[in-house]
Amino acid sequence: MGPQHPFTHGLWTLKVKVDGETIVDAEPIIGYLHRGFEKLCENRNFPQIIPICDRLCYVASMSWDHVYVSAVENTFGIEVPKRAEYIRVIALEVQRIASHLIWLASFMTDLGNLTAFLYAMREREMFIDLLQALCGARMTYNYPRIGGVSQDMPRNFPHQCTKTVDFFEKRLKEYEYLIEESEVFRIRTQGVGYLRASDALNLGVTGPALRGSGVPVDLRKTDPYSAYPELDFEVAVEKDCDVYARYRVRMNEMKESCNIIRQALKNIPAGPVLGKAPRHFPRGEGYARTEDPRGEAFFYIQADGTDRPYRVKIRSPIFVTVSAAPAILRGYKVADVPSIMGSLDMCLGESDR
Amino acid sequence: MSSAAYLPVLIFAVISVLFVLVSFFVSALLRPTKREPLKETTYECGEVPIGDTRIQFHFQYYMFALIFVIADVLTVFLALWAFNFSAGFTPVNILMFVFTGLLVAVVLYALKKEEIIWI
Amino acid sequence: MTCAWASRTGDTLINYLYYIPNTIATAILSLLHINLPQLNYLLTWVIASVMLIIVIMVNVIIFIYVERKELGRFMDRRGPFVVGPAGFFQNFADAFKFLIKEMILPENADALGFNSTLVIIVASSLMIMTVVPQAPDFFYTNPDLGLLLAFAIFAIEPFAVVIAGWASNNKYSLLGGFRSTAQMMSYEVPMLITIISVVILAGSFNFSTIVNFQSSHVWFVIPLILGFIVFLIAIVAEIERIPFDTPDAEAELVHGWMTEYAGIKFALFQLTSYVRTFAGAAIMVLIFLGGWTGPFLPPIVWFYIKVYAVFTLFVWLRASLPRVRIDQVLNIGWRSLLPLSLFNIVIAALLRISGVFH
Amino acid sequence: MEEVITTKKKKVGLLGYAFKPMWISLRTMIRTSLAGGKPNTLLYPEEKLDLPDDFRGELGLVMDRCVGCESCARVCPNKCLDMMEDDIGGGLTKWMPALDLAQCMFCGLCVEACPSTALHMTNRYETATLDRNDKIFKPHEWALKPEDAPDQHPFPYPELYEINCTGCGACDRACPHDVIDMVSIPGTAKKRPNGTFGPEKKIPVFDYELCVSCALCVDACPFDALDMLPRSTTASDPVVQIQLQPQVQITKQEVSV
Amino acid sequence: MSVDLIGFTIVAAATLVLALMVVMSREIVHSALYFAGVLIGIAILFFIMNAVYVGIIQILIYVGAVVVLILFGIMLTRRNILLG
Amino acid sequence: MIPVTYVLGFSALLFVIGVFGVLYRRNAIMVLLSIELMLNAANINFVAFSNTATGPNPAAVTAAAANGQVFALISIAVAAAEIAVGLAILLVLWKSRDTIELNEVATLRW
Repeated sequence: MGPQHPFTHGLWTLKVKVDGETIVDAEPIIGYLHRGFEKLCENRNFPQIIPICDRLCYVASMSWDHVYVSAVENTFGIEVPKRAEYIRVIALEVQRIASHLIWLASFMTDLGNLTAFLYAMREREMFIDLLQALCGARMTYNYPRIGGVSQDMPRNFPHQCTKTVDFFEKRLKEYEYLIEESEVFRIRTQGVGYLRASDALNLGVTGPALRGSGVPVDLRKTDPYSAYPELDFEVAVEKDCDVYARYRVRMNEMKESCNIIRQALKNIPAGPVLGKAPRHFPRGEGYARTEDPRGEAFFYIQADGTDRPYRVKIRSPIFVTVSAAPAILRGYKVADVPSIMGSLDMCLGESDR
Repeated sequence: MSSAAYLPVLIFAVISVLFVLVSFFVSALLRPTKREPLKETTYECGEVPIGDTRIQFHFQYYMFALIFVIADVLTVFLALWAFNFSAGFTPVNILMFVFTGLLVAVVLYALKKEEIIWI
Repeated sequence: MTCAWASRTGDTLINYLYYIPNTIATAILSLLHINLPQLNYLLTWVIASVMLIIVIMVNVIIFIYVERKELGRFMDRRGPFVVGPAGFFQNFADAFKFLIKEMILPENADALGFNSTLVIIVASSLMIMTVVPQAPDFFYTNPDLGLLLAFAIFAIEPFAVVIAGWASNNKYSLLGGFRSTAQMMSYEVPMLITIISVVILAGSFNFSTIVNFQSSHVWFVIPLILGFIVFLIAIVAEIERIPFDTPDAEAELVHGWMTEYAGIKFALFQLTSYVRTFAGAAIMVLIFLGGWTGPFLPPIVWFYIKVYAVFTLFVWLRASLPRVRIDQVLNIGWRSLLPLSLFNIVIAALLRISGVFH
Repeated sequence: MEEVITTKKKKVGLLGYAFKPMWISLRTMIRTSLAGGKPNTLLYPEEKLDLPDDFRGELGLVMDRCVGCESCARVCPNKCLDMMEDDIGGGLTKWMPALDLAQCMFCGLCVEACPSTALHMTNRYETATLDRNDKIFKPHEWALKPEDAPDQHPFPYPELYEINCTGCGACDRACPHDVIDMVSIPGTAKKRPNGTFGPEKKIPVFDYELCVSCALCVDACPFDALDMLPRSTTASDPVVQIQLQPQVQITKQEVSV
Repeated sequence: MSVDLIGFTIVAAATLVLALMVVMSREIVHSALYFAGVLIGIAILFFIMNAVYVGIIQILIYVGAVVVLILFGIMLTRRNILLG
Repeated sequence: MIPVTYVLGFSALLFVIGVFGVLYRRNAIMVLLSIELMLNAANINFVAFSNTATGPNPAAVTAAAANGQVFALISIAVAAAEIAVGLAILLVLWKSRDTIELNEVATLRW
């Protein structure tokens, strides 16, 4: 199943060795989208890297901006205003919902239900509108800045946001009716794509795939960053280890995200949104890790005293998750490939870099 | 049973084959033809086709055909029975009921036993 | 037991699909001063065939349009709306685009298998409609064994699909062909057994007789609700629509056995699938939903109303359900539908024996 | 073949087989077509999205406001802005940025960097052309009328964090327009053990009438003692003597926009 | 010669030619394809000889099932099913 | 009405072709196909004779026709079963010997 296959969201190849219709072995081949991101960063100064981080993952740009910015802040010890942290959390959660929605859309298309695809895209549009109101762009946000965010939220944003979230929770119930209440969906997902918790940990799988295997690891809880320690939320964990569990994890996460957004909007303090960023960066190295919609994103920066990073290293969650694909796929049918790989939420921009 | 009513079907078959050929011909008049070796490669998702296409299929598929043949022959006799159905508990009907019941039992047993080999 | 829907079913009406061609043929032959009954017969049926093909094509185009629009509404969007009034001519534009697309014969493909199967599939699918009457005054031919013949023609396609998949020299095509055939075969058996239950009640394989029987008694959907459900699932699987479109599941096998077909060939295959849909819906209407019977309106209008209602049901299913996996498809076919259809036969026979239907 | 582990399946209820999904899609259909509703589609060429004011679309340049400071060209990650001489009408020429929109990634950094709000992102987003060269603009080709651009906010001017300043004079050397003079502060000279006085501490003093807000001094400062802050140009006294206001501690609250 | 006979002759001749091609064809899948043609031809002959039910069953069982069975057999017992 | 001799001639020719195929082709599946041809030739004979049954009593004619056709039906069913079993044997042969060329499996015991 090559780069131009209808089910590959992005460019990648899955070489599948089959016996009849049963998969004997699978080998994901990535790298079609390699843009030399880490090298690209070495030729740009620190603020200029932010818009490139948007391009790491085109469905979760905000979280990649955020992980980069917080890596820089950790490296140089820059303080971020409280209000900026809250706005970042709101933006991240809105982004998480949007990303999960696009996952839902593509996943349901893989399973053959175009209706759910269009419904999910319709709702994603609302969240994209939110982000657009926040930062002026629909996909490549370039919103966080080193030491804060680029601009305060618009005056009617909290109202708009609350309205959207309330509406979305209603729609989420509709999704559950449409998708998981049908027997067809159940038999396609339950008991398929079994990933043991031990396997998942050994392979380094993170994010919803890991939580779907019953391991309650969520960096928002276990290694809190930004304004998350001050917010009250739960980590969605399912114990079934199959595709259905991963689906449930994402649905519950969307609900939790709605909660977080509401709380953050309620608790948001007044104040500035952009702290003082230094124009000159000292020598140093640092990292940040955050909970991307897809797993654990990690950004390492080594600065050598100039205005550009000396070395940048990215750990993309999908890169690791894709490597786990053969272990999950083995023994299942060819027809299970879309549902299993779809449940991993591929995003090739970040894994190929 | 007279075959007179079936002859138009044959005529229609000829006409429909002609219809396909005519649409081919019209398309041949309209479409461009530029032959390129790259264009004619087998579609394998944009990759160069790999492997020597030595796919030997699993035995499972054969089972479907096998069961299908049996079931198809069954329907022939069922159809005959249905065509000349007479009401009442005639021996034919009882026989057919027994036959159907046995068949259900056999099919269910076979399906249960052969669970492993389904694709 | 007489039914409320009984009206306007009679065999005394003129069959327009024979009468008009016959008039034309007679006129042509009299103009040419030829007095040859065989030639008249041949010409009549040739013209009738062309007429039937046109009827089918018009229906298929409306089907595609209706499907696009309805699917759009189900999905909270608009269907085509640019070309023509409310996008009606979009299909024509698509057809014309397919017509001027280049055709490709892939390397190492088997030309004979590649092309002849196309002809077989398209022609056999078109042929189904010849034995399916649309109204007492509008049918091509109405033989005694019409129902059985329709299913016999339905059964021609599977072997051609395997050969088409094999001839394309493509792994996806081959897998798709195998799947398609396995699926069609699996669902043909419950379907045949279900129609046998209908025949037990109606006592004939003739569509007209079945419809008349229903109009004088009751629609078979009521006594044979089980059979109706079985038949609905089986026909959806047989015509390979979602949720049973595993043979051309684009997420797994790119377009199943049609992967390598391009241009007009692909268009013909798409058209074929809609022709089969039309035939399936028509057969379903005729044997379960009382055919063309209905009050006030002419029979053919009733027939088409019912056909489009059934088609809407198909579209609705497509809009609501995801795709079933191939082994699950086959499991449903063999494990659930086959026993259910056999049970249905027992119900039908008991109904007939107990004298409710006579 | 590896053994496939399957978990126990949870069945949905009797209604679940197909009816609930079908009910949802039917409801959508009724909502969109029958009950006076409309589908969610945006009929694109006729209707358009209503965009927020700060939508980041195509770039536009207000030529009157441009001061030729090259801030945008320096901050652009993709180097799509390039400075060139272009005439602004009346036989006059001016040093202004040219734009290669084909390389632009709409990040908006240049707009933020522009001290004179000459750069502005419009709401135009239909940027497709058939020829790549159509999207390479000379300054006057991507010019924007001033009334299309939002109001001009006060120019930012360099301000001094006095604590950080060491008086090294790097800003003075970097300034292209002679804005900065290094001024000694009387009385700050340290007394050496031999009785003589060392050099007095110097701090930069800005002549804001000459300043074009190019921020080169800020970039040049090795100790982060300078920052660009918005400031009214209509101040009565154009030359601000920093030493007269020794308590200028710019807090973060004032930074916020 | 009646029309029946003309029809019979044409169909019979075509069937015989197809049958010969079944036997002579180098490509075994082509043989199966021609075999389907032979079966349809024989079904038409049944129709001509007023044996309608047998003709329909011929199509239903032979073309619908047996040919598919043979094709599956061919596909399953070949080293290289795609390249001849 | 088609003269029965014509039909018989046709079926004889078909049968000959089948025999020729059995003798000529060494592929086991081709042999099976040829046997199917021969069975069909026999079927045609049944139907042809049933078609020619004439007599004063129409019921008798129908019965005679039905006789022939029922024979044909049984023959079709048997043929279907036969080819299913035959192919199953071939598949087992393929699994154990990796060939279905009849020349190569000439030994009776292995």
